[in-house]
Amino acid sequence: MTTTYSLGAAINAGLRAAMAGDDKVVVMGEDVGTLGGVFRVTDGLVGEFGADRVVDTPLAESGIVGTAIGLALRGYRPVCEIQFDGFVYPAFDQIVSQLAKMRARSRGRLSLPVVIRIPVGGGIGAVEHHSESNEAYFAHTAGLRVVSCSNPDDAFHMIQQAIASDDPVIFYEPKRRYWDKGEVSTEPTRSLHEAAVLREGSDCTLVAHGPTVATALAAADAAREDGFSIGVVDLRSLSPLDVPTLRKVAAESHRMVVVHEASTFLGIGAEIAATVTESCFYDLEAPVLRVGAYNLPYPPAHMENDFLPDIDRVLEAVETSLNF
Amino acid sequence: MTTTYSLGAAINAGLRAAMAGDDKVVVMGEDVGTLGGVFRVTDGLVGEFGADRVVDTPLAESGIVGTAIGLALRGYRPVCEIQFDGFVYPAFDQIVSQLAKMRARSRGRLSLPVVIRIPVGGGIGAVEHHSESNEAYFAHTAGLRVVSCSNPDDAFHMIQQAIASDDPVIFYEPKRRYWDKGEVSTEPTRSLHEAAVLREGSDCTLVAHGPTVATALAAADAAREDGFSIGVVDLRSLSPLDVPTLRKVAAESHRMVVVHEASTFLGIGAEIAATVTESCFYDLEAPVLRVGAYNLPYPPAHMENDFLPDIDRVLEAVETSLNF
Amino acid sequence: MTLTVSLPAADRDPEGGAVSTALATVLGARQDDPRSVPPFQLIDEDGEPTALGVSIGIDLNLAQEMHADMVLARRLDSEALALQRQGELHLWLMSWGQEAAQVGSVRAVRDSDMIFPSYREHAVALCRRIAPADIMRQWRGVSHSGWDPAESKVHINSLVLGTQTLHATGYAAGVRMDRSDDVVLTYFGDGSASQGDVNEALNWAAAGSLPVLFFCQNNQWAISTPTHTQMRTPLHVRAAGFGVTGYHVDGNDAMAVHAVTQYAAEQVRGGAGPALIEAQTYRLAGHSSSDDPKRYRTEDDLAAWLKKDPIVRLERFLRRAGVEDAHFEDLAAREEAFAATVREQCKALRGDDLAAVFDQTYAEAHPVMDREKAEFLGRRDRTVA
Amino acid sequence: MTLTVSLPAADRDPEGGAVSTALATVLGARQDDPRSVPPFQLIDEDGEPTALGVSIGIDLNLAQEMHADMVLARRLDSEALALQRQGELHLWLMSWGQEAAQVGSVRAVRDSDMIFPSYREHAVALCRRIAPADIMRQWRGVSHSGWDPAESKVHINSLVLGTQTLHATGYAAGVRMDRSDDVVLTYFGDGSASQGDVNEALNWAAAGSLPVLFFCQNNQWAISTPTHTQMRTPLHVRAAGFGVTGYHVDGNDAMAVHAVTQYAAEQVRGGAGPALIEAQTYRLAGHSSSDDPKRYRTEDDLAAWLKKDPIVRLERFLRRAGVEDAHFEDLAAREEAFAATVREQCKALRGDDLAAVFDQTYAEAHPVMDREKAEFLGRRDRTVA
Ligand SMILES: Cc1ncc(C[n+]2csc(CCOP(=O)(O)OP(=O)(O)O)c2C)c(N)n1
Ligand SMILES: Cc1ncc(C[n+]2csc(CCOP(=O)(O)OP(=O)(O)O)c2C)c(N)n1
Ligand SMILES: [Mg+2]
Ligand SMILES: [Mg+2]
Repeated sequence: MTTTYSLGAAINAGLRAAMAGDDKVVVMGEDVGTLGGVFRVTDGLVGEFGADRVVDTPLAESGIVGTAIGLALRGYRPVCEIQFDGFVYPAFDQIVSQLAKMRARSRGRLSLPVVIRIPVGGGIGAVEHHSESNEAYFAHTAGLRVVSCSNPDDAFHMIQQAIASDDPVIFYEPKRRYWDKGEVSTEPTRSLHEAAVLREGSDCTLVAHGPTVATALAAADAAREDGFSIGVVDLRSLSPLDVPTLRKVAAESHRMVVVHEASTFLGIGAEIAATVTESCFYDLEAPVLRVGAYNLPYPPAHMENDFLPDIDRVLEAVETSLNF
Repeated sequence: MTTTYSLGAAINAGLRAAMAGDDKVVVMGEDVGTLGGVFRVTDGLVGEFGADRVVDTPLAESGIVGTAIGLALRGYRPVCEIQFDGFVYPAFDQIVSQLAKMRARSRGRLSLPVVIRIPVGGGIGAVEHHSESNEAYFAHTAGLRVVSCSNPDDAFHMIQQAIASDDPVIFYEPKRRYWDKGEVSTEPTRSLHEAAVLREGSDCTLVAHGPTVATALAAADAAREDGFSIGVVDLRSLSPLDVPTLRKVAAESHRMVVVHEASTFLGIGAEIAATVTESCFYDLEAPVLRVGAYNLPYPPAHMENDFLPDIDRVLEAVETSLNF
Repeated sequence: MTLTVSLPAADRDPEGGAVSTALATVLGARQDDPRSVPPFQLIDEDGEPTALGVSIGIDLNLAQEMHADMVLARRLDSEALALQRQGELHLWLMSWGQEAAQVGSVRAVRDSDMIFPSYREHAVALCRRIAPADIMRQWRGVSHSGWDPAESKVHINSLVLGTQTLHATGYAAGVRMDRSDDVVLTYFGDGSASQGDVNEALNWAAAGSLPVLFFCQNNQWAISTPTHTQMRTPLHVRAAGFGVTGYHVDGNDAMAVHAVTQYAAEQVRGGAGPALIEAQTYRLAGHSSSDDPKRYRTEDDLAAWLKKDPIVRLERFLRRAGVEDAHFEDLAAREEAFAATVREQCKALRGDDLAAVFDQTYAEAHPVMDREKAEFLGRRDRTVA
Repeated sequence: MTLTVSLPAADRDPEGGAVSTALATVLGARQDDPRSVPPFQLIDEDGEPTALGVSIGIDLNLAQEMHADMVLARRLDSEALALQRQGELHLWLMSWGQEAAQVGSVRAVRDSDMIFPSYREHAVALCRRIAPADIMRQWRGVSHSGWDPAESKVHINSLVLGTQTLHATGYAAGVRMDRSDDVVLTYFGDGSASQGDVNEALNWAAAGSLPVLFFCQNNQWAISTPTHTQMRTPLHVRAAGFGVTGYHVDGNDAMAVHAVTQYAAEQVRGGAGPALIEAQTYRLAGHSSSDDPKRYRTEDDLAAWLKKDPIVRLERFLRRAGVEDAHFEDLAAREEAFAATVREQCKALRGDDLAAVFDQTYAEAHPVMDREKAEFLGRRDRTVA
């Protein structure tokens, strides 16, 4: 049985299900209550679960994550919303030094089942600090799990899996896909950290996550019209990476192009390129190429189409790869 | 003419020279004045330049970087000390959203010549949060420059070059090498962002920076005894990377192993592997391999020797590379 | 023009120097008192001078000038909102209702005093003669910042809430090292006051006795979150706790804001250490052009505050003081002309090409910038060709 | 044993419940007063009860117990410092001089009240029956944390200054949701008070009226930085500015600390909202075993504070109150036995192997952990072989 939801509504439904299923689940953040969040992802939850479990917090990101840690130590399972990607940095210390490390530093005694939801990426014509892709910071941080959903079905299931996890999870939501609709199944088909092979391809595989999955699919379709068989993998999990799947598609298609919105320099594409090359050296006919944003601070909205990787840039990289 | 200095004393001398040469240079941080810093790197400066220019700040890292930005906007050139690597995160927002982006967001009007000095890395038996290698976070951030010195001569010149730069520079100091002595020349031989080829090698090149340069040199020496010609490159600059030099040594030695103390997952080695493979695909006889710390939070001191990459692990990787 | 209520503050220095001694008597008590006080007011909601207003005196010329500033600022808001609806701006954050707080404060410091704003200070920007085009640039999405801070002495907007208060504090440390008597004025909202940075700044400025004047527009909301969710005590009380002298003012009374700011600025300038002014005001519009305030606030709340509208109040005062229709007619004409300029300037705004950003990110040569700029130009030219 | 000064607080509840009404009269005034007050004292530097001490009454049994706790805590310091010099510990942070602040406060809350410490609270840990081995573990470098917080209700040490205050605040939010009457006690230093996190915590706890008791040991120094570089006003004044009731106590007077903490804790427990206690004390040793305090502080400063030594003071009081030599001889014997235990436990401490960390980093299976653990074990076994 499936239902059609927008991606944002699917997360809302996932949150609702998680809260109904476990009364220790608490949603917290700026304007998540009455307003339902600036993207309405928490819409209606305060009415259903009350202001104790859907908490409009003071305007302080370090406070949000820091108090979430305290709540988790008391036995709760907080789900924090960071209003926009660019506002997670005041909480960086609490995330990398406390949230990520608590389990190891307590010798495995203390688990922190905290989820941090971050609407991520550009493409919505937003002002500065509202369009950033900062997944690499968290993926580089041992002790965290980092996931990125790209469609309503995953959004619905992955948020519940993230909440169910006893580890801290950074949960990325592709804000320019919030309004995209899709079918949502009642049962998840994959575990949280499995990549999804969306298209098989024998000439080259595109690897994407979150907002660029749609870009990769469109590029694959365009290339197919020109007679090329291009695979598409949706990473879904950025930390840990599903290396077996990446290895398998690399071995089959011999060429790989990673597409993401973050800067390429030390972006997740760098790790994928390094890892895949290490394990599939003789299978590759070309180096793993990366298509990302230019290595600039996110520019003003009127330039974002030039800045973000688009189908043309993906196809350009595929062509470079095929010509190697 | 050269003089012998420890690495820490060389930075002290470099700071002194920069302050004497430009009265806009201001040193600031926790305990940098009377105490001379916990590593004594700023020893004696307050006596020479006064408490206005060598400022013991309140205990607040966001405040240190935030006020340094204000000082820079007023025409000063602040050099901030972060007491230990693990305490830079409260300043993360000020660094990545303000310091790094100010020039681009002001359309090139405002430059922020701020240096952030960070004693970095492990190996001194320290407690938690005092041994971290977090260069990848900053190297991934557009708008910053990130450098890492490994010996007294570089330390002396690079700190002055960093202060002279009109861009913000994250300046890493390898704390376990503070006491290592070496000759310091009066004039710099390299610009700030050039890598140094310390050994030429035809079988494989080791690429390191900061504290692991000495490890790489020792490993190269050991391999030489076994008849292998192993090159060593000291990166010196992590952002930007000196790609031409990396390309050249990769083309010459056909094999490369990157060694650093940071976690390998999305560590600087990933970027080097990806970039070098992209540009030297046909020159490589083996994938670029990475030797770093395990992907764990920095463990308790009594385990650090097992945790940190040592000569054996470097040689193991060289062997793997040679056997490819 | 006949000025029936002529209450010039006898010893007011047109340069913004000295302040009325009557004022000093009232406000001087704040220095060492950490307790809450009711907001200072000179003109009440009906436009009548309060007893204090009468005793201190109200400068009618200043009132007229500020009224005009406020009218234009509000017109900028309504034009910009309309432009946003037409798709000419991506976003607009209204200062509607907060004009008195902004105009009253910025006019009370010297033009050479540096300002570190948040993102809603359009009226401040206008008073500092920043062109509407430069104010709208950022919200049209063509640039991240509008103006040249070297000219206007207004730093570019901060969108990461509260960060600017630390910049102001550091700048003030520089001011002191320069042995200058500049004051540094920084604006922030009631919501932003919860951020660590703002509190670090209050503490840092106090510990260093730096010349910072913190100005909080308490507009009762941070998007949908009311002030009482953010804090338990009024902000002027919190400031005093840090050793930052806390003033409390009716932020919808332009004259009161001006008087308090002028007094506080002179104290700060004279070396008394930092001060904070909490101005009680109200965001009459939504948070931004994307916001729907009906989701979280009552009609009653809004209605109560509409009665305190700072422009209506000052106009009433001026009319009672005998300012004649002709003056308001002139102003209405200026307003129309200004509105036309706003529309025109907005539509004419063009941004840089992405190519420029590769040159603007670093001050010195950078190989990644060079390589990627070349790549970008190659792509752009292929697309154009 | 003859108790010549028998001043039991008549209505003191051994469960830590009610407090003396005389005390309530004195301390109750703090609730809404943001002004500075001199530190509360019950026993003066010569060991004489103050007038307040006499009127409120001093519980001699408690005084004796706390004295013993303090003596043992100090002995832990001197043993640990010696062990550090012998290379048995990597680092040690002395609580020397701060024993009264720590013992007095922790003994005034219930054992079920959760504590979020900073890193210098060894005396607190001992009072919560944490074994010396577990206290030293971290400083020997064999582990990042010593004890099981579920048992001791003391969270593991925070070395990133101030972060624990937010954890305490969040934990307190959970306490309230659980409809429990627990109080959450968190310790931090005067230097840490400059951190954004501490101020966010004060504000958050106040705004939410959460049951947090903030306890600042103002030991006058943050490494080499004196308190006046960190702040302009005493911390209990700052707290009041946030709406956190601020108490001020002589931190070297164990009985005063106990009385104030007990009073404040009951207020917090009763729903009055958060409180902060600023205890004036002094770090008689260097910052840590690596520090050389001679570089930054004068002999005079130290000498003045040595006269206020909290243990000396309490011993004087006890002797005046008629506690006889035999008691102190017994205690000395206990101390020696304890010292032997400390040395023994320290030397016996062994840490986990790195292999364990691969299992401790994530709660659930993680492929990188699996792969790297196998790599590590392979290397280790090759080395061993
Ligand atoms: C660090 C940070 N967190 C969150 C946001 C998102 N945000 C933008 S405005 C706003 C509310 C600001 O309230 P206030 O400080 O009272 O200013 P006002 O909008 O009322 O002028 C929020 C939460 C932000 N811009 N920066
Ligand atoms: C965030 C952070 N910055 C810097 C440090 C380094 N450091 C360790 S202790 C200390 C001084 C702490 O002073 P205070 O809070 O007064 O505590 P005390 O040592 O006096 O008990 C500093 C600067 C740290 N541990 N954490
Ligand atoms: Mg507001
Ligand atoms: Mg201290």
